[in-house]
Amino acid sequence: MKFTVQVNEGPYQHQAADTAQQFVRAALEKGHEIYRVFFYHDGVNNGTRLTVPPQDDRHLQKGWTELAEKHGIDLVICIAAAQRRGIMDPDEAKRQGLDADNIAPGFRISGLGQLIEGGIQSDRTIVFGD
Amino acid sequence: MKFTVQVNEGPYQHQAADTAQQFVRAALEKGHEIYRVFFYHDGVNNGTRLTVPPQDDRHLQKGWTELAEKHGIDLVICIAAAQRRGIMDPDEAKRQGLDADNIAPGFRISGLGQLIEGGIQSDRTIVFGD
Amino acid sequence: MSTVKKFLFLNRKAPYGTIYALESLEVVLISAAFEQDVSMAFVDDGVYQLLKGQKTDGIGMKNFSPTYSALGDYDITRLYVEKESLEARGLTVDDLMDLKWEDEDDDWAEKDSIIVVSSAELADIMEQQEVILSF
Amino acid sequence: MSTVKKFLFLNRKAPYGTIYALESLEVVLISAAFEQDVSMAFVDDGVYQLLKGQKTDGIGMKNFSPTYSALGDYDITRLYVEKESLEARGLTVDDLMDLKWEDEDDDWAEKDSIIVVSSAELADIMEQQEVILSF
Amino acid sequence: MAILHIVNKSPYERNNLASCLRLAKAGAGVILIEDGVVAAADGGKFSGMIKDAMKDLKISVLGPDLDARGISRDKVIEGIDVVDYGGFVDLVAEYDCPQSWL
Amino acid sequence: MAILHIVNKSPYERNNLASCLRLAKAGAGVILIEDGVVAAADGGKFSGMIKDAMKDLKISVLGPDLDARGISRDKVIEGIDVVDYGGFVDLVAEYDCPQSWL
Repeated sequence: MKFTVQVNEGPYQHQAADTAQQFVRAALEKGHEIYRVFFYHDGVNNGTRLTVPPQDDRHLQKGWTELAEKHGIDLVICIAAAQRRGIMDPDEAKRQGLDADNIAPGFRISGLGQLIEGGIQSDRTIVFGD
Repeated sequence: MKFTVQVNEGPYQHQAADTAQQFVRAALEKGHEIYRVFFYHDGVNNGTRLTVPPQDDRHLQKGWTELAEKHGIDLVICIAAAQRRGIMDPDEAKRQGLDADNIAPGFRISGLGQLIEGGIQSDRTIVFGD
Repeated sequence: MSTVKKFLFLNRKAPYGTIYALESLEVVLISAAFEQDVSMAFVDDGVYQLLKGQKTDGIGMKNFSPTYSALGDYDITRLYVEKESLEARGLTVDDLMDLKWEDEDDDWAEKDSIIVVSSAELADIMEQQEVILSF
Repeated sequence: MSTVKKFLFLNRKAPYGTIYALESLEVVLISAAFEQDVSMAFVDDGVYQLLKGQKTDGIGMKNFSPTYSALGDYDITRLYVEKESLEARGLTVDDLMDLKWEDEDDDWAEKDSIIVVSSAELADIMEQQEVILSF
Repeated sequence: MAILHIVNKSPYERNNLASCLRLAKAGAGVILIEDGVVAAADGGKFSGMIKDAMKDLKISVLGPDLDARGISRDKVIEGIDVVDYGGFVDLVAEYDCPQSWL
Repeated sequence: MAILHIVNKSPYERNNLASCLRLAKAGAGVILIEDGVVAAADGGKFSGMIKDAMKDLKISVLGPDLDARGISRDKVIEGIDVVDYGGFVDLVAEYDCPQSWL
């Protein structure tokens, strides 16, 4: 089956990002396809490469990046939510006149249409949040 | 009176950062002193300079920075919470081997001791969060 | 992309305390561009999103409640409001905004967008959906 | 910095679903370094933080529950647990970790850190505080 | 020492207000802010709980948050004090210790 | 079309589970995850509500979340199915549409 997964919360404050990542891994193990992971609301904060959790803690951003690299999963960050929260790729940072970007490898920034399109193309759309 | 204000949530997702900022402005208008604003948990996300909210929306980070500039308010970001969430000043980014930082003007990164010290030095400590 | 799916946007939070009500409107408007079968439900504190007379100057946020009136123009014409949620809060449909849409198949007759339904009716509606996004 | 204030850390959330329980422990340990009069309260779902037998391998998070046992070494010796919250959840003090501290003023006698109190008693304790931080 | 209890969540959604009222002592203050203001509207399921609590507690509500949510002043339970942000600051100063029910 | 209802909050803290059960139809599934797993423990104030619901609904609970919170399997209400993340995926696939009560 094809799944689209929506993530509403950033890493560490709520368990939502953890559960979403565990769900994605388990779905892949079961032979399902992850059509897209869409990061919405505070979920966009999963996609900054500047997080440095304690060494004995899990590294959620790296977990996502690894999933993108190993399984080609499409990690999409909602552009409007990203702008409100300061998640920027190089192009967007330039366009906004900002002097830095922080997007992590494997993530891309796009519009809410990607969520709806994911819902249309996937057999199941599942939301993780607070 | 002296107040220390703790902010637990980032901008836009919850009203907490808005209410905290309104409270700080009202306290200053009433002649009180804001000893410190301590950004804890997701509250550290108030301190990134990369946010670009819609033009017809309030700009919470700029609101904080302005309060720091006009009233000398001490804006402290919890270091452990900041590391987990990717809020970095130039020194910390360097130490962590990161290629970018994102801290906004007027904010500084420090330890949880600053919250306790704020509680000791202030007449009232008030928490805004989810 | 010719697939038409049934999308339900389920709203359960009061407006302004969190961003969900605003984001729900954003995504509903986007979904209209994909020509899907879209409806919205307002349950629990979500019913407060539709209250008349929202004035946000004092909290410094944008008042997005006028957007609900524009939904009809995007063919979002079914806003289900759970009766039990209204009643628990001491509200009636008269406390809600008067939202209309024009039915082009019925000589552009003005019709109510807000449809008050019981829990049981809403449960039936939910069961017919293919994608439910909660806000 | 010779002021000693009464700090209460109030915990109302289950562990792991949110970061609050972990952060509460972090800040309580820091507060000990400031030699303040520190106590903790566990109310509502906060009582789950103290349950025995937490095993976090399956969710991939660090199990921080052993830290509660170390609190006594930092002179954090009063962990108030609301009786009504335990009862509502079908729990008793036997379901909680056995937390002890050594009283140096009483020939290092081992004493219980967990103190089960009624809502009324906890209300009295809260009223004596100068700083209450909620998690 | 009297506490100012701060409640920012709807009693229809969460247990914050119920826990606050269980642990508030006579003479304490309660201020409803953010989504918590919906508890100040009369005629709802929790109005009785609020009215009972008002026998022992002084209850205030943040006006700007009421306005945003379209709850008009004449819907507010009689005896609840509507304050602005300045009035909120005054309450925090007036009571000995603020406690946020998050 | 049968829904899989996903509840990630404690019924002691929020109204999510109550709303879910009010709007779930016979034949639907419910899975308790994250802090929602505390509802699966027997002997609490909401155990009766869960047991009633089990007449019409199939209720599952995510085992890793139970373990993290120290709720041992023998405390789980009889008849609730304990699943791992793989079992959670199977449930999402088995029912027609997932609905998260956030």
